[in-house]
Amino acid sequence: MRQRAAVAVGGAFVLVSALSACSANTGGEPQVDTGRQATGVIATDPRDSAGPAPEVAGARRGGTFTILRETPISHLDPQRTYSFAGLMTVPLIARTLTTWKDDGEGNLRLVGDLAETPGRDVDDDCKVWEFRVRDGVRFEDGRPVTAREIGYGIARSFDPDLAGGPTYLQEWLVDTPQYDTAWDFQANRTSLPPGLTTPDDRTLRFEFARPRCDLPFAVSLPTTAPLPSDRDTGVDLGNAPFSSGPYKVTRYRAGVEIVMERNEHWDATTDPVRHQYPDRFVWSFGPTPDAAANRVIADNGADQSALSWDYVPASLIARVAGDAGLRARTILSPTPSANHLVINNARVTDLRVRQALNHAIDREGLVKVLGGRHVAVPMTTLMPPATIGHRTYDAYPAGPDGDPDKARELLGGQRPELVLGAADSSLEQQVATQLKGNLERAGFTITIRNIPDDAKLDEIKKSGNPWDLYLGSWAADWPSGASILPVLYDGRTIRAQGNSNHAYFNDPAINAEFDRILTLPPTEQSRQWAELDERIMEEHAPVVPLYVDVAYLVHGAKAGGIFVSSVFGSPALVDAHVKP
Amino acid sequence: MLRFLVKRTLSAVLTLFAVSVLTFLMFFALPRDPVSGMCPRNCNPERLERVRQELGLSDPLVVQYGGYMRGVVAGRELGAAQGGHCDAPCLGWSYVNNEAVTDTLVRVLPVTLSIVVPAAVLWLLLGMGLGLVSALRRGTWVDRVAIGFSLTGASLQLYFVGAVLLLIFVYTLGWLPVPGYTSLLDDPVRWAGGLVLAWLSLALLCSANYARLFRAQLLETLGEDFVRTARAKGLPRSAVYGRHALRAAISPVITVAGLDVGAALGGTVITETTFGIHGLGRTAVDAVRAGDLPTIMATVLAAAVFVVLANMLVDLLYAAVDPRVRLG
Amino acid sequence: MTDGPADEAGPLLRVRGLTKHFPVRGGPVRAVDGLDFEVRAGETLGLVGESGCGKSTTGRLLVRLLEPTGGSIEFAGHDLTHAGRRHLRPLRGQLQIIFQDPYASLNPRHPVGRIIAMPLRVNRIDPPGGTRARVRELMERVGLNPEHHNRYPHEFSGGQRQRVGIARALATEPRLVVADEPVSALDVSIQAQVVNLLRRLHRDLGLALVLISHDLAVVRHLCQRVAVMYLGRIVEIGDRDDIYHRPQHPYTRALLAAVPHVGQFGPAGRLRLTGEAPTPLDPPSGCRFRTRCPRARERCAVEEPALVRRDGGGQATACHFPGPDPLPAEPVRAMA
Amino acid sequence: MSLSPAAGPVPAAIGSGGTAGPPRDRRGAGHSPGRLAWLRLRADRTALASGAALVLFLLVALAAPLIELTYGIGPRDQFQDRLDGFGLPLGRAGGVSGEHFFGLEPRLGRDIFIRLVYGLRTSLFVALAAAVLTSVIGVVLGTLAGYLGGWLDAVVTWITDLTLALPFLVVALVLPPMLTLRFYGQRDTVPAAFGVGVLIVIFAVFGWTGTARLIRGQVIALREREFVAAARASGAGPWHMLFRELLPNLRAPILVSFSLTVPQFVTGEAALSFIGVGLTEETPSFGRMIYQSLEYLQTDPAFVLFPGVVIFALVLAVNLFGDALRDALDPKSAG
Repeated sequence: MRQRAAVAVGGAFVLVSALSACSANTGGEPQVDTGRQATGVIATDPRDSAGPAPEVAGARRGGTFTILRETPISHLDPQRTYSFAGLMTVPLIARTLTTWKDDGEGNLRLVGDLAETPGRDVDDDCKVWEFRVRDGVRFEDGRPVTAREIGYGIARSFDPDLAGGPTYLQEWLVDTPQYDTAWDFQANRTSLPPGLTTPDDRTLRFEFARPRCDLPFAVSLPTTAPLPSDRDTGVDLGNAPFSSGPYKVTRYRAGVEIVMERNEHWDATTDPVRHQYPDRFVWSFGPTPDAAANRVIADNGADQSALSWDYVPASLIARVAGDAGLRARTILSPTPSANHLVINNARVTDLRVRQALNHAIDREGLVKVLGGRHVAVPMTTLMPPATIGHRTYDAYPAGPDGDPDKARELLGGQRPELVLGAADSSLEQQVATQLKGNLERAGFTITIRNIPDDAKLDEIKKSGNPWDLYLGSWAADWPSGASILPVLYDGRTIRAQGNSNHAYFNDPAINAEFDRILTLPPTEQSRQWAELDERIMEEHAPVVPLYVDVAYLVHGAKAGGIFVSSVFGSPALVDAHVKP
Repeated sequence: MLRFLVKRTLSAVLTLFAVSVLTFLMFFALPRDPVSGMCPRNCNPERLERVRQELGLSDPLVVQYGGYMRGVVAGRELGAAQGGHCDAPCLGWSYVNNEAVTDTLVRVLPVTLSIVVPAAVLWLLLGMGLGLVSALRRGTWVDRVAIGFSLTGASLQLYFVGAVLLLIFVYTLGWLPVPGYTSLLDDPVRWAGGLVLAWLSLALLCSANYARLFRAQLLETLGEDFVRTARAKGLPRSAVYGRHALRAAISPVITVAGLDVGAALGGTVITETTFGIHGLGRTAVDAVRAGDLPTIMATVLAAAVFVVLANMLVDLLYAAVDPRVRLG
Repeated sequence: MTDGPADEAGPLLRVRGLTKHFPVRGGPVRAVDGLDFEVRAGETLGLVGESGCGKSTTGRLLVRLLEPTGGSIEFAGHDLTHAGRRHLRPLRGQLQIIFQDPYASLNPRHPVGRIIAMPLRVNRIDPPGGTRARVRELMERVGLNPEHHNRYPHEFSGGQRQRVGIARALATEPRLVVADEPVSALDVSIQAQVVNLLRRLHRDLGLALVLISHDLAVVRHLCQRVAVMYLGRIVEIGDRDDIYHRPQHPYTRALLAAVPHVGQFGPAGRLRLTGEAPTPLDPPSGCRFRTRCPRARERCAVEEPALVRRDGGGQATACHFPGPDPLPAEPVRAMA
Repeated sequence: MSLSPAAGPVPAAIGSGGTAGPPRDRRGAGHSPGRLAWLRLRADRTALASGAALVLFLLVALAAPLIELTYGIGPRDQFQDRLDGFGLPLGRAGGVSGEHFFGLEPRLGRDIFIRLVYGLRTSLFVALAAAVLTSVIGVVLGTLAGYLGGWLDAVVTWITDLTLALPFLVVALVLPPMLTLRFYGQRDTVPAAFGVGVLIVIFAVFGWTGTARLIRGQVIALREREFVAAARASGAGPWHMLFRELLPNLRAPILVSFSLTVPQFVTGEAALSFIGVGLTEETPSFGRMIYQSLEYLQTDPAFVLFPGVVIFALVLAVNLFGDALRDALDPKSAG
């Protein structure tokens, strides 16, 4: 009758032949910078905190810098922001008590931002801290920033309606996790929370019940962004923030676009880290990481001065890394984001089983599942290499692809049946499949149980959750062991839900160590954290360290000054500029 | 006619009511705490409880549903964390998007309309054109190619075609701008440029059904007596096809088109995902993932309104085109 | 009212005041509006009239495909008027119908053998000698090759299909068959064959037949008695010869006049029907024919004529001014 | 195009069969209309070719375990040692070799050929089962609504409208986790069959409207036909009416709507995977494979090509065969 089939099939081949350019892959190993550690220190010399920031070589003023990202930034309200995108963006529109001087190579220095220095430990017991506010910092309407506006910013972070941001300061000031009931912001709008005082316009004083030696780090978070109380628009502030930084929001279309233009009241001489190179920053939301990367690679029109915010998708890495012409437009850098196979210690109580798990894991294969060394670098420690004072060790040396025989030997003939709870996202399913494969090779019986992606974190944060294993990751809010080990492994913090101690690990001796180290001055802590890291792994093996995330970014030919923040592993915008 | 309209409207309202109730129930049947989607990242049990109180989640479902519906009709007062007073039609406050859901809808509806309406025009033109050509040249190679083309189109997947087209025309050749949405009012050229790939892929895939349907209808009507009579009377070919056959063959096409467009307006998730354009469909999916009940309700209801309206419109058009149909 | 000579067992079919209104918007359509007639066993009654006059509705009412709005139908002493399926069941076999469209009336998916056997099957009748034999016999009787029982309707011509329809109607040995325009869809050459078949069956099997047709020639050929319908009512009923030779109602006369070969029997060539019949949705007051009647008087608009027997014969007419003679006075057009 | 299978076309072009009056065949025994359609189908080369392809697909799907046995590689076996540092397969054209006919998947290094074989099995099973369920629901509701009419018709029509207006995606997103939790403990293995079953149910619940509409229209048309009146006049009961008189005449539209829904469900499964719902990683399926492969359009085109071509060929074969079937059943629309 008809030859429809022939016509149709013909059409199909035209289509597919366009795709099938093939040449043999002989597998050249990609060259990746392995983990390096942050040399972070708190700048004691006030000159480190002085502005202006050194000029970026080759940078010029002008142009529009575009940032492509799939999902919108959840909050631009400094007191509410906590996402990486928010933490990296807010510095453009808000200043904080302290901030990080970062070269993107791991050379970190905590300097004063609104404060002249990164704080003063008044009694050398970490309980009373004073910050002297810098002179000459102004809001976008020209009025000066004083201790009062900084205090108000911290106070409004207690407002339960404005939840979402970090909670360190709040919890430390009132010494309880239930800070919003301990001090009611809405009933005390004109006062400051207990423990926080402004002896004068240029002094901010914190008094804590317990030693809080990490305070200089904690006040680098945007909780300390200043706000005049008459400019507080509540939940709407996120759509129209009131700027104290080099840029101010001039256009906000929720979920679609944010445009920031220069704030003429920002004074470069007061700022140790920020610049004001581009005329404007434009955040454009919507394109998938795939689309964004492809756009930036194509390098057409406005995309020439654009950055694809999300990392290059694993599937495109071979293409990007294999293109010598793109090398100048990519940034490859390890991040402080650490990933573990978390063992539920409340369920898997046999140390030898946990050790066997550590021996069995094939990290090399895992990295392949993730997309190679441009995505992940294997790790054998609890803390990521980017942590201050980090020391590399391998408590259970099993080679790059695991040692199933050693694991079998530790198991001594038993065949533990373990349930691996995994989010139902495509990637985590594949990771779980790979883990299941190499654990079963070592004599485990693994059941993968899917958990809805968006519910997984809530579920594993519940103590008494029913799974034996799950994937967990932790990105610290500052690169100190204090914001990693006690947070993740202090068994006394375990509650019914909302736990960060996903491993439900609890050991009195280790807990005592936490208390001891936490009272030491930050500079002395780092070495001790590294030692404790190794001790925990050797004595208890509460998790299987897997890998740290690697940031792999691509940007347009005219986008300059982008580096990966050594603190958060995301692109930093303070040096961003548009090349001519 | 009036009676028909009243009856049809009543049934439509009943449908929308049922959809809203089912969505509401479905959401609460989810095996997860609805609050966790609305509460920000670092929530402790006490704060969860507060959010629950604020959202009235401990009230009986009927009360919650009533409150929601009252808000839609008359507006209502929400807590300070939800932006305070909310004018009618109040669709609630989205914690996830940090905005009133009405604003979300106002933002995404033009996007979906911009994708679907021109695409529908294209796919109808293409489909009916192909159908007409193959019916007129029935049995010839033209017919074979047209039908082969449309069957191939129907067998392709949008995400597949979209990905290939993107790679070729946008990333490699750079002939087309990157897909995206610009308001038609702001810049018509950019509007069209950003959506043209979506239109083309939709048209390519959807026209197949119309080509086949229209061809079959034409062949059927061309075989009918009145067309033969008209030709015997010596009316020119074009007049016969134009005046008689086309009109008779068009009503089933209208039916299918109406239903398709109605459904597509409810969200073209695949298209939106493929081309990275955030319209109603993507918003709905994101809302379900985030457990954002107010946004789920709004997107589902908006989609249902489109489907129901399209259904009604089809019935009316059908009666207009085909006088044999009585509205009863 | 109408009768033939009384039968001691009473008539096979007795219809009284039969009414069928179809509800539509704008009021009921009075498709059939008070029919009275009887059919005796073995008798053939023709039901004639223009299309739309309610003949077919009457046929469907008789076999209870439709439920009457009013009146009564009595068949072989049983009241069928509102009988449910269960009550009808034992009577179904005795009361069958032949349809007009030989294409639509046969299930295209069944071989004709099964179609013919269908009434036996649904009534669970096991004829002597078995169903197969019965089907062969029926096919032979209606003039079909019994070897073709495995063939499908689309493999037969229109006339043959109508024979299948007739065979189906005969399967249960009915006492009364309603034939609804049985030949009007057929070619003229085939029509005669089928008419003759019906005539032969009537004679051989002693069937009572209600023949519904607009074709006066067919009716004259087959029927002993004839009823003329206009707008849902019987306007004249009587023996064939009376109706054809001595029509009393102006409508009957006009009908006859319209048919050349039949018209020659009628005396009045000058009566012509003009215009369309009024809609049964809103029939004219009084005599329904008055709007087209050349004899209409004022009285016709006011008073509805009853069907009355003339001169004690079998012929009854519903007309205020019946008869072939010219009217005494000038016709006055009633209001339209 | 919308994802909802309910939004499929209403095949208005289908005659109820039989009335078309094909050339009368006077020779030999009777040819039923079905047999005539079969003869026409056999004379149609497109139908033969696509039909043969479909049979082949079905055989492959049925024989999957046998193929695995001969091939020596299972759908879950990982060959990560044959991937390069980026997780991409070594060798030519995505690792095609005598051992791995279609090469390897990136990341996990599973064999594409055997996963396609099992994926075919899953997809065909889902599509066929859902299409059967859809047809049953559609035919039952459509017939009841069309034949009995009245309030039942009104109710069925309203439910049809409601189903069209219901959010397919939201249900597809919400239902699987809900049902999983309902039937399985949090540590229980959820068998792959459960996910497949849920998917089938979702498709059936949303897919029946087209069939029901079509059947309802056909039944209403048939109800007025005189052979139905003849059966009624003979005292036929509802059982006889439905199964002896109506259903045999509905075979053609049922077959056609079946042939239209099958490809919808094959692609529906893929589309659901594309937005991140659907089957789990452990169940090999076309949808997941294609969804995962699309990203590799630039870096491993072979990975996109093999599943893409197979699903395209499958859907095209079903479409071609369905089209030919329609022509065979309703010769009026034939060229």
